[in-house]
Amino acid sequence: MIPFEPIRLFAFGGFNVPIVISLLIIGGGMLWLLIRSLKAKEVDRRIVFVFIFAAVSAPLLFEITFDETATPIVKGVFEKIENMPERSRIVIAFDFDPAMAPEVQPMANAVIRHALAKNHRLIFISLWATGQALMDKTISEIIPAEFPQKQDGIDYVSLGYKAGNEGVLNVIVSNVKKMFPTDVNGVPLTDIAIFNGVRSMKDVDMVMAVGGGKPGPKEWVLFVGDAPGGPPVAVGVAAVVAPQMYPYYPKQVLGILGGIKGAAEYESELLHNYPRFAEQDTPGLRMMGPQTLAHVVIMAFIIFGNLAFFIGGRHKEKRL
Amino acid sequence: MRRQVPLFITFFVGTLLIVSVFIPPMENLGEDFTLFFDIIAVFAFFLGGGNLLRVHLTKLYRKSPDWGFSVVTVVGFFLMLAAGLFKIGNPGDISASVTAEGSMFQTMFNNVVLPLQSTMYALLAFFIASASYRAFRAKNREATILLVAAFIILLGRTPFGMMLTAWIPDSWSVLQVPNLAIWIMNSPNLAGQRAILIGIGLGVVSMSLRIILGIERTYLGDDR
Amino acid sequence: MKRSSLLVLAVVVILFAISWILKANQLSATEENYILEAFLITFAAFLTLSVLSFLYKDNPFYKFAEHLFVGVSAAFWMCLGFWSTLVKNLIPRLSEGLSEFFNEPYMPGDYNFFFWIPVILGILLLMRLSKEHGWIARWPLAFIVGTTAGLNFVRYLRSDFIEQISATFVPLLIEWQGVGHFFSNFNLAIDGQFVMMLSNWVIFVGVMCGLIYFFFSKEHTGVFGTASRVGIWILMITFGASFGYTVMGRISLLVGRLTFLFKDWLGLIS
Amino acid sequence: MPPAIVNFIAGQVGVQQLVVSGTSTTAQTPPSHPRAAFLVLLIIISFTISAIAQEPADTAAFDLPDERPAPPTSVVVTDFKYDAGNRVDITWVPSIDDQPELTLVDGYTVYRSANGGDYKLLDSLLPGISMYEDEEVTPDSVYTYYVATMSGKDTVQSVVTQEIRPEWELVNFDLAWLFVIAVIISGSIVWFIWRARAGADLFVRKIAGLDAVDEAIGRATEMGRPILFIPGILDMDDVQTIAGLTILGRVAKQIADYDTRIRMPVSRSLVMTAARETIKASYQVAGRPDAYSDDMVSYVTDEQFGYVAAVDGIMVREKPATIFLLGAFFAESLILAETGNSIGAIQIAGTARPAQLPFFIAACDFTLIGEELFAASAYLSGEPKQLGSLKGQDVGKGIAMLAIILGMVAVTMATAFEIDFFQMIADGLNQVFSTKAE
Repeated sequence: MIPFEPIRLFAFGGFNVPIVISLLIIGGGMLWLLIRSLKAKEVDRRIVFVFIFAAVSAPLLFEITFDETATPIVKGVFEKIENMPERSRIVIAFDFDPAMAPEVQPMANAVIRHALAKNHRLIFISLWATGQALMDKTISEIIPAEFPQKQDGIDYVSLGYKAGNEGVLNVIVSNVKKMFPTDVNGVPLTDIAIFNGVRSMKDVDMVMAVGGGKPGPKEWVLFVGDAPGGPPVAVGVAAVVAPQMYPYYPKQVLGILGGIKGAAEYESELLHNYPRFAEQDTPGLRMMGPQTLAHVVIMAFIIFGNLAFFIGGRHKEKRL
Repeated sequence: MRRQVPLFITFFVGTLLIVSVFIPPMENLGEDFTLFFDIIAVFAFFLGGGNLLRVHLTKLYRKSPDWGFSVVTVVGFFLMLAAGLFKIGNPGDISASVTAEGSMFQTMFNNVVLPLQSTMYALLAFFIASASYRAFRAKNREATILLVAAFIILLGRTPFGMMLTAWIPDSWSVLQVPNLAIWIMNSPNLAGQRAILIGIGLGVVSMSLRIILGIERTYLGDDR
Repeated sequence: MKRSSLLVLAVVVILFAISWILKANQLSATEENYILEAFLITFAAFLTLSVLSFLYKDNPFYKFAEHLFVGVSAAFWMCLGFWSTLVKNLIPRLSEGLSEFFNEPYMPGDYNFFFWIPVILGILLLMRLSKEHGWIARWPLAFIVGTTAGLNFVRYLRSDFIEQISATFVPLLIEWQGVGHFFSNFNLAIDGQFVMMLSNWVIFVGVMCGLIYFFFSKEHTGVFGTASRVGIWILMITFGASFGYTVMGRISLLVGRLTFLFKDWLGLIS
Repeated sequence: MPPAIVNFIAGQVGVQQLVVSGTSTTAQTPPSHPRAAFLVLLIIISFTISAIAQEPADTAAFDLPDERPAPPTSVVVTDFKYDAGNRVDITWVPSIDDQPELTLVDGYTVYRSANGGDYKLLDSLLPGISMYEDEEVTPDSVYTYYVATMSGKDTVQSVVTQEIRPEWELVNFDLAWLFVIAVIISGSIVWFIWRARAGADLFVRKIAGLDAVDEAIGRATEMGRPILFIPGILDMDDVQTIAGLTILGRVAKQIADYDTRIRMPVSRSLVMTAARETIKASYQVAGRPDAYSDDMVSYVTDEQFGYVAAVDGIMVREKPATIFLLGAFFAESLILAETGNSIGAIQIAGTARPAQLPFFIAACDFTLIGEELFAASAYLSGEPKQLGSLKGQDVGKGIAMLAIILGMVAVTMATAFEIDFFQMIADGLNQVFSTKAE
């Protein structure tokens, strides 16, 4: 386990001057505002703006990232993959398009890395025509470079895209071959080692559905996970869709990776447990940098506002 | 004529559209009327565009303060209008989409409208911060509830939410901040949204009735 | 114009001109129209910064961006309305010759003559320009208001009233195996029986009290007043929660803009 | 005999004939004697019968490359009820070979013939599907259909359905409960309007935001600054815009009375026209038609953020003392409200978009929440008949609460104690308050 670090300073692999300076400026500014608030002085809105600007641009420029602690809803997914016996079969569904990719692609990447590091086997599938290209790209970018010993057909296989939306799920939940007689390269499923003993989706050990539209994670839960004998399903969704998925947790889904925050939590959990990924790009954590700092700034301002308000003798603010 | 005809038109059209929902042969009426609306709205562009030009040309003519900026509006307007109506630089012919990639219309959209649009939109990041600073103060019970709910959700979206409450045992897990945030979104938030929606449903029904029955007619000039 | 503002203007123009040159130089390796491309990116960056400058205060750069935005976007929507509504939907229904001219498939139909109604109403609307007959523009307005009232009456009744009511038919007892079982298994886990039941209680009571808050014709006093109070609290939780939940999305927008500035324009980050 | 079996037998016979010709010496020479011919026929028949008798249990046969799946059976076409005669439903029992364990069936194709013409392919469907909705029909034609099982490039057709002529119905009885609910709610609204007109005394509670309207207009008058009115960013086809304009009607009358300036930039041309009519009429009612000018209302642009940019500009340059934000708002709600707040204006906002209410609550002085926006013009008018409609709305809320209590009790009893009677009530209520028929 990497010991806990609140802020990882790894832009230049070590002590990083610009990060320290920018954080000192922001922190010092906050301190100054705290003292002002304790004197019951109000802050001009432009000062709020400056802090927001700094809080968003500093992490962007200097790659400041914050260590995330996985919340139970994300940890559920991580621990399932971690604790399954080796060589378990995991289905990864790519149900998204390039527009949604910035938010959900990091989740797919993190889960793929984790599963392969754990020596599980992966089955890729897409219900979106636009998903297949993203899937091919992901496979060709991650596997040969990071897991050169993994072989197509033995350790992973891509089934490609199939039209028919949730109808496809309805079929593969009882028979995969009927919908996908071959994999994406035209090899019959009967010749693919992963599918030995896999007749339907009920025979895989887990489904990780990544997406945000329809058909997508919700359909995987309803048509595959909820089918009698269906596999456990975990989902990764865009932030706007996450509230619609919450009602399924924890009864029907193992866990939910919601938006970039969910991706960041998973990445950080991965980094904690697998030092080998320390050099990997972690877009989730990277994109959470500005978010976290901005949220902290906003929360700090809410506290300042209340301090000023109470110390200032609860003066009437409203006109009229 | 001036008062009765409009009231009759409103009554007739409104009733017709409500009844049509229950009459299968008229089920497409709503769609057609929506299209009618769009067509009338295009005619209205003459009034709107004319007004926009009149305002800025008047400023120009009178040399009012900032008249120079009115030149920008007028020039931008005519450039874009010409690009769109004549499909200037469109890779296809007249049948190609007006927003075809590579056309002057789309290039201007991508490089003028789009950056302006997304930057205006991005101003929200600043305003949401200044609004939280000013508005979330525990002035009274209602404001305190608003503040606490917002704060829990905000905290739940940072690593600190989990860090602060990770010690809470699993049998009390609803009290861990991220779980609490989820619970708030799922339960009280949902209840509030529903109550608002049911009220809105009734409000719209009642207002539509008042309009159809001619009781509410301010929009037509309630010139009694 | 004052001398100082002229100076500012000159400095800004020079800075952006330099940026244009540098950008063009950078793009010349990969882009064919690199001078134009560089200009477009530089100009987009200029507009972005002009809008952001409004946060400090109103200034000529913001005014420029605003006026350009208004002019260009007004024409944008007018052209779109012309091509997608008139040319795509109206002309193919009314005139074969014109649809041929615009290369749109002619759509003959028995009821197409109804599509003269919006045309006539549209022309009546333009009568607004006449001083004497301007009152006739109220006819199309009456038509539009009637349409809106009629369409929304049923739409809102269904989706906002009926649907929300049936969604609130929630059981207040979940996995119920008696009082003894309930207390002996009591916990506060998020997937525990108690929390799940609590959720439904909150939804039920919350919707009830929320509705009571909206009652117009009864004084909010006594028990009714208490319920309406609870209703306001529920609404306040709703507003607070939605507010907090939205922050992340708004910050993302700014991240997007700053990424454009730092990456696409200045090339500071990769 | 269904075509399936015919095909099947034909296939088997082919196989048998091959075997016979390979093994029987008699078959090699043409039979010269009728008895010999009879013998050959007998052999063939007996082989065939034995083959058929063995067949059903022999699943290995399914792996043969030329194996053909069974077609769908019981193909039935029915008219869709309560439509304009533009939909029929075709249902079938999937091929017996369409089993989850088997891969023989690739799906189904649906074919249609209109008025006895050629059969045309309508659609290809996934395996396991047993229904197709044909919405491309008219009551003027007669149709027949068949469905085929697909297996590779091979298709096996079902029998052809009976002829059907789609029928249309005058009234959609599926929506009977919607109709009843609409009538009850409209009825109570109209009833209270009528009661109020007859002089019944109706109480209406205070709405804080609306009580402040007077003061807000007065303040602008005192300060000698204009009043800004924003009716949202949607067009006249949104009912919130109309609600905004009805409030404008009341507000403009007071503005005319106070002789204050009103400034109303709008983002839709139609809203501009309607707003001008509204303000003009209000000025007439106030007895000051001469003070009205078309310049009070101006069109900016349909573009959401272009409009916001311009309104923000107007706010900081003209510094209105009072701002009304009443209508349909989206993301711009907070941009407008924060800018308005920064110039120190009194802001009265209202919208029926729940997602934007939090921002108005945070940044404005008064906010009309959802239903209050629609009630506002009735409230401001102070006319009894308008106020009566608010009482009618309360009846609607009463109905909603009653239904929710009943539904809650029925569902609780039915799920926790499994009492059939309550299950029945729950099902009934779900039917009454269903939105299924779209």
